[in-house]
Amino acid sequence: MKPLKTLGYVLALPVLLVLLWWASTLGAVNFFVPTPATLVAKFGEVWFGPRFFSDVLPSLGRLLVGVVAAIIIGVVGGVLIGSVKWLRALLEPTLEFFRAIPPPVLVPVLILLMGITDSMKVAVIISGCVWPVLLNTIEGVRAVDGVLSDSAHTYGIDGWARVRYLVLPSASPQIMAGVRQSLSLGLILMVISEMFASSSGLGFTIVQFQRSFAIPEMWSGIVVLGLLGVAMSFIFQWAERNILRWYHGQKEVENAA
Amino acid sequence: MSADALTSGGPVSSAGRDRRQVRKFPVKQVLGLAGILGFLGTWELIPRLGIINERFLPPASEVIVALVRDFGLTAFWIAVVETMTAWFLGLVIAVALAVLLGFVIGSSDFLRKATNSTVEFLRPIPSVALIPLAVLLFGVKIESSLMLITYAAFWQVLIQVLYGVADIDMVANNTAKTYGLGRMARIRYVVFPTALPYLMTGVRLAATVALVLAITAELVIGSPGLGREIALAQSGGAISGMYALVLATGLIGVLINAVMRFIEKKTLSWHSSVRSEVIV
Amino acid sequence: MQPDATPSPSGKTLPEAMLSVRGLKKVYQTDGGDIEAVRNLTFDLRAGELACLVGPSGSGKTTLLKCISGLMAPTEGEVLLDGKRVSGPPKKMAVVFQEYGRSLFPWMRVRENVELPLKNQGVAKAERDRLVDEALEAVGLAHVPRSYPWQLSGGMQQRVAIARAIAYQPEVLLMDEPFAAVDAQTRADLEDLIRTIWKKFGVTVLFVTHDIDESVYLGERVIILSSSPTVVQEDIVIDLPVDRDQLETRSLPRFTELRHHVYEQIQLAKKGHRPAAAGTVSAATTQAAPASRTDVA
Amino acid sequence: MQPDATPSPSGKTLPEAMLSVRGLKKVYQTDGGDIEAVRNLTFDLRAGELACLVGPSGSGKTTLLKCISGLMAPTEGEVLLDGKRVSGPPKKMAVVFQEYGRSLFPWMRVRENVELPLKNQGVAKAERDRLVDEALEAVGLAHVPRSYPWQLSGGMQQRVAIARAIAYQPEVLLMDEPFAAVDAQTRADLEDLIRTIWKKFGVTVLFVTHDIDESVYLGERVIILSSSPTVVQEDIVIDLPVDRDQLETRSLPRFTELRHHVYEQIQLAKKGHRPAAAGTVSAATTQAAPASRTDVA
Amino acid sequence: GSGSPSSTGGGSASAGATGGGDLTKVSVGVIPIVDCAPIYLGDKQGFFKDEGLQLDIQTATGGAAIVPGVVSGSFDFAFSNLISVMVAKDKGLDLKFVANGVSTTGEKGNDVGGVVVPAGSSVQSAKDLAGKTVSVNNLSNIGDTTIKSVIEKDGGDPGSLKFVEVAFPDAPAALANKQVDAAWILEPFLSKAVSEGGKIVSSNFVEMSPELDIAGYFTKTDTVKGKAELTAKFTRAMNKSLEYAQAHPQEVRDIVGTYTKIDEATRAKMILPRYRVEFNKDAFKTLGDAAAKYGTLTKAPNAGDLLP
Ligand SMILES: Nc1ncnc2c1ncn2[C@@H]1O[C@H](COP(=O)(O)OP(=O)(O)OP(=O)(O)O)[C@@H](O)[C@H]1O
Ligand SMILES: Nc1ncnc2c1ncn2[C@@H]1O[C@H](COP(=O)(O)OP(=O)(O)OP(=O)(O)O)[C@@H](O)[C@H]1O
Ligand SMILES: [Mg+2]
Ligand SMILES: [Mg+2]
Repeated sequence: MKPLKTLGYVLALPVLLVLLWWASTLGAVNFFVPTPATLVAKFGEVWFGPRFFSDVLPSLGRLLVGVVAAIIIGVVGGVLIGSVKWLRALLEPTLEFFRAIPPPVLVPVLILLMGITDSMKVAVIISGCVWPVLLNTIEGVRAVDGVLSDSAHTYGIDGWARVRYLVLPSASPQIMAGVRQSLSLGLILMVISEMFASSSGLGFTIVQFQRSFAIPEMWSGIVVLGLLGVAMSFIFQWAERNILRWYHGQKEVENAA
Repeated sequence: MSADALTSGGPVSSAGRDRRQVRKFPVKQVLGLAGILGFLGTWELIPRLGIINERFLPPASEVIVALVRDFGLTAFWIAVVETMTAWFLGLVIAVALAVLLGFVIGSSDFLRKATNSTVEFLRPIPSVALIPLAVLLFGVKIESSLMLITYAAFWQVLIQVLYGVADIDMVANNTAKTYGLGRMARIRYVVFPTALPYLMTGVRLAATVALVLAITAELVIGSPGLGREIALAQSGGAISGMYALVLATGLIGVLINAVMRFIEKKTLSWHSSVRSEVIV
Repeated sequence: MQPDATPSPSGKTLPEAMLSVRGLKKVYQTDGGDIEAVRNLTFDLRAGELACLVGPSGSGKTTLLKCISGLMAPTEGEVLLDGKRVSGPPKKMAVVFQEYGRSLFPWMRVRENVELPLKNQGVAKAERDRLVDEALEAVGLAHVPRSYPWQLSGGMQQRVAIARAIAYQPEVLLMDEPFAAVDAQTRADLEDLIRTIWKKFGVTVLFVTHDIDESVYLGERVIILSSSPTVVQEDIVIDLPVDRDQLETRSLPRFTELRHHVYEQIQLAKKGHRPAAAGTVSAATTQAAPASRTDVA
Repeated sequence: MQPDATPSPSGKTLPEAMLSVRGLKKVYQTDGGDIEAVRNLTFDLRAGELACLVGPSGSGKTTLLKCISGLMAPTEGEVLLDGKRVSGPPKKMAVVFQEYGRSLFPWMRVRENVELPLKNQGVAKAERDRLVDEALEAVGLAHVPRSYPWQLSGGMQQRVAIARAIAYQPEVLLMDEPFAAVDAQTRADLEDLIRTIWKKFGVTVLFVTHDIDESVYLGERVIILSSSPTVVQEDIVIDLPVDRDQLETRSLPRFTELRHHVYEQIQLAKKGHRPAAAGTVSAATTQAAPASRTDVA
Repeated sequence: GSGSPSSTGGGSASAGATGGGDLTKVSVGVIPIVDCAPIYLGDKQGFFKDEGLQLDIQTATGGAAIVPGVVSGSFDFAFSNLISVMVAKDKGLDLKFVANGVSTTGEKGNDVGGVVVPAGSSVQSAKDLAGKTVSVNNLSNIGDTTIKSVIEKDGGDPGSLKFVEVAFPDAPAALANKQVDAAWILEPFLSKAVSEGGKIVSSNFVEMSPELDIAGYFTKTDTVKGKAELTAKFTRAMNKSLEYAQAHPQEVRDIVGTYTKIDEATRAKMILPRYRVEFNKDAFKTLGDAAAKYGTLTKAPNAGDLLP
């Protein structure tokens, strides 16, 4: 009963939307908007083949490295910047500066610094998805409850122990919100990183389809991105449930009404 | 903030007995400036020391000169206005939509579960992939940029709002319930203030994403604005000019953040994150 | 006794019963197993009655209050308010929560916190101002209307929560250890305040306290809960004069007697003694068991 | 009196003063203007002394405790601990906060909450386990080590906070209304527990309470604060026998006398009366003004 | 920066016309590069006004927006390289050229595009590129198609080449930093790369065919049929512009300064392409066949369908 219900929640709206799409493409044919049937046909044709190993997997590898690195950098940096006021004052404008630079403009500079390599692409991914984690961590760290913080202080819980036992757990709901943002941003940046100075990869393939007007193929690539997004987010939500058990437990019990 | 807060983040040092001094001496701004100067200095050194050839990455000083020259041109300001218009409209639409949907979805367990998979599916779709669709629908006009900006910024805010709504304190909410506050009243008086810090972070994220997207859309599609100027400078080989525009973009980002911080300080003075900065 | 209410304690479900708790049971489900907070509670409160609820820490008083105020669904049994089954927060009921610190909205100033429920009800501005001013005056906080809750001391926060409940002019008032954080003198003043309001408006009050003297001084009736799993241990009528005075009433021999009796019962409860009838009371249809209702005189 | 301490109250800064508060002043800056929470506090606590602090709600007791524990810098004056000026939370000091609900880590179970400070200090596992078990046992919570704080009742949460402080084996123990949310019986047990620990380990205890009986029963000394802006209103030595008993001690005539005296002083404080010396005491150098220290006998 | 081109184009105003109501408005999507100089010149000279057209020149920065812009009708006509249009047609979009745009100079070593290697490279001619990494601006487009076919002609193995995408402005840096072995670069970056020590090993357009047309103006076949008169007017004015541009190179260099940010010195030095009216059908076929051969197209295009 329970898994069935979950499945219902997961599938109901998408099925509804696909039906809607199907109905709206019944009459007119638009070159840029394929019908569901074409899309499904292309999907199998394009992605279940050697392309999976030559393009999809390497991209996923870079994505994973990039996202994990971004999360680590974001959390470590966020804890530092969030707890040390002068550091925050020192760095905030500079960080905001970098945040506002569009990745397509950043890519040439990164190529200059790192060459046309995988690490350049990973750097592009990091450069984009570090921000939600960083900002959320900073905010989460700043918002640690005063009484709790005082308690920790009086018991001599300082330095690393303070981070480990107080700051990180208390900021974790916010950090998780940031991580969730990063995951999808990571996918987007993976595509962007492959738009320049590239010759293979999932993102490259999608862009290439787009440029060569292989529109159904392009959309099938976008569907791949979407499905990856869903998969990543489900894994993430599962992990979050475990990491934030206390938090959800607290909310849930109080919600029991 | 206070002078001794600079040497340690400890609680005592943040007690601010020299508050009056702080007023006179804007430590925070000076530090921020120092950070920016440090960055510019590093940038200056990289080509000067030959780590990267000056031809490809001009030193900061040269770029700043080019930027100052840009400041004298009306064309530059027109481009800035075009970009900022797209940015502002896109952001406002995205935030309005996201807040509305966020509160509706967030306050119903059913909707939250039912929309989860779809939201997760749509979020990672890169705006750039939607360019053909945007141009098809709107041509090379501001509307195309708007669609891309709105699409990208919308998710940032939506997710934050969803998390914020979920963070509501049940004792507070129960109190409101027992005093007969209905659903709407609770959203207004309890849910909204609780979600506000999350929302502000979301808006801050989205504001920059919107800026990035505004520039990118202009860059890739070629609709008028700073992004197109960057593309022009790039394809014309005007490297200093291009970096000057990038610098301008970054400065706009800093400016936007300053404004957002100001708004945040006004609206969130009660929140412990802001509280701990102000009172002490 | 309250002039307009019959003083006679009665075992029957009285027609004028304002609040009926019948066969209430609440089990919390946690990942560490189920916790039975309340086993079986049955009692009635007449309209305009002032009852105090005492019981050991963790005996389920807060749980009971949450069920009565419709914030939590009971596992078994039911709560009737004015004859209607409670399924959500009822109108004209005010609750003062034990966690006063979290029940005030940190984003609103003291005055706004007190004013909000009235504003939400659509009370006119002038009337609202009067009520808020009066309430703040009554709890001794007229001087800080523009402070935020977190700028107040613990006791002051608690008094804001009380002021909010008073200004709301409820028909039923539930209070969960509302005076825990205020000093002795203020506490005495607030006790008298509650009795004044009760007499003036005929509010039905259920008042949780740990202070035995307070329960006897304040209540017309004291309901004692057993330790967990919880049943009603005793239900005592306090036959002190209606007009009470901090010095005089407290020095009455009858006061000392009642006080002693409650104290003994609580000690029994702590030791795990349960009333004879507790096991036999069955949910919903049974009335407040006479066996658990004693006049100590 | 404690056997190893001279009972004579003295106006001089004693060499054995464990805790000295001198000319303490604290002003909160808010956007609505400055709030002077504490005007001028000066008093000493000898090592191993057990003092109770009473005062009207909002008189700055919590503020004082925060200054003593180094969590907040005073606006003027200073706090000396063992002769050294306090500038951050000192070692071997434990504080039980008034807001018990917010002082426990919600992401840790009860046991982990109590264990954390010990673990952080590097106490060995076996020793840690023993201390934690003992502390939980002492506050009557041995049965819920695996619950999360938010699964407990208010009184239970407060007892977890107390257990944490006890297990930590501090040299100085500051407690801010630690028994506010527990029932009368538990309260009595905990009072005795504090006295036992105090006698056994010679801990210096500063205990904030609103309960006048409690302050007299518990303390060797009661410090009464005036209402805001705050100075020391009175400093009373409690000359009851060291071995106290809930029933016996409380029925001593001397107990009633002291109780009455404290009550009167608090009422004076509430009415705004301030001690004659208060205005003349100047910061830092001045010793506890003899005028504000009275033997009531 | 030297200023942004106004999106309505400065031309019609400077031609002295008041932009009266009887002019038909046509919007043309172009890329702000040297290749598009003729349309700006023609606009300035009033060739379009003479035909009763009021030009609305809209710049798009790359191919991404051009074809969708034409399909959606936001552009009546647009500028694109031949391969992009061939590919679109191949995928089922019904497009057709209405005017030529730009052609190779036909002079080896002195063309608008070429493959450059850094000084001291072992690569001497096209065939040596086999097995090397070469940068092009876009994969599966005119650059890699012509290079592959030139290598094959020269006796090398086109399959062994590795192409990466690097935008023209970034290509000299990639080359200098040894991130690629060779770079395919267009003007004005080509002259710059050469002046900085790069060596042209192949003028791929010329070597493919000295008569190769590179890009042109196109529209939907629907437009050609349904608005035959408008199309004819545009073609006439465009052809006039091409001829004018070919005849007045200095004016080309000057006008480029109004809509790009190429500085004056570079403009004075850069090599200009050839602007001519007629498409060369043979060269078109060569290009189309090559594109089909290397998999960019599914089948060789039919010149008759695509060319005017
Ligand atoms: N959310 C929860 N999850 C699990 N158990 C809970 C929860 N809330 C309360 N309990 C348990 O239910 C029992 C009764 O709790 P309740 O808060 O009602 O007690 P109480 O009588 O109000 O105590 P106190 O006087 O200390 O406030 C306790 O044993 C407590 O551990
Ligand atoms: N963060 C703050 N900002 C501004 N004013 C504050 C702040 N904290 C406390 N105050 C003010 O300082 C005064 C003393 O507060 P404090 O909490 O020390 O009182 P208290 O003696 O502990 O009272 P209670 O017994 O009610 O807990 C109060 O008037 C209060 O409003
Ligand atoms: Mg409770
Ligand atoms: Mg306090």
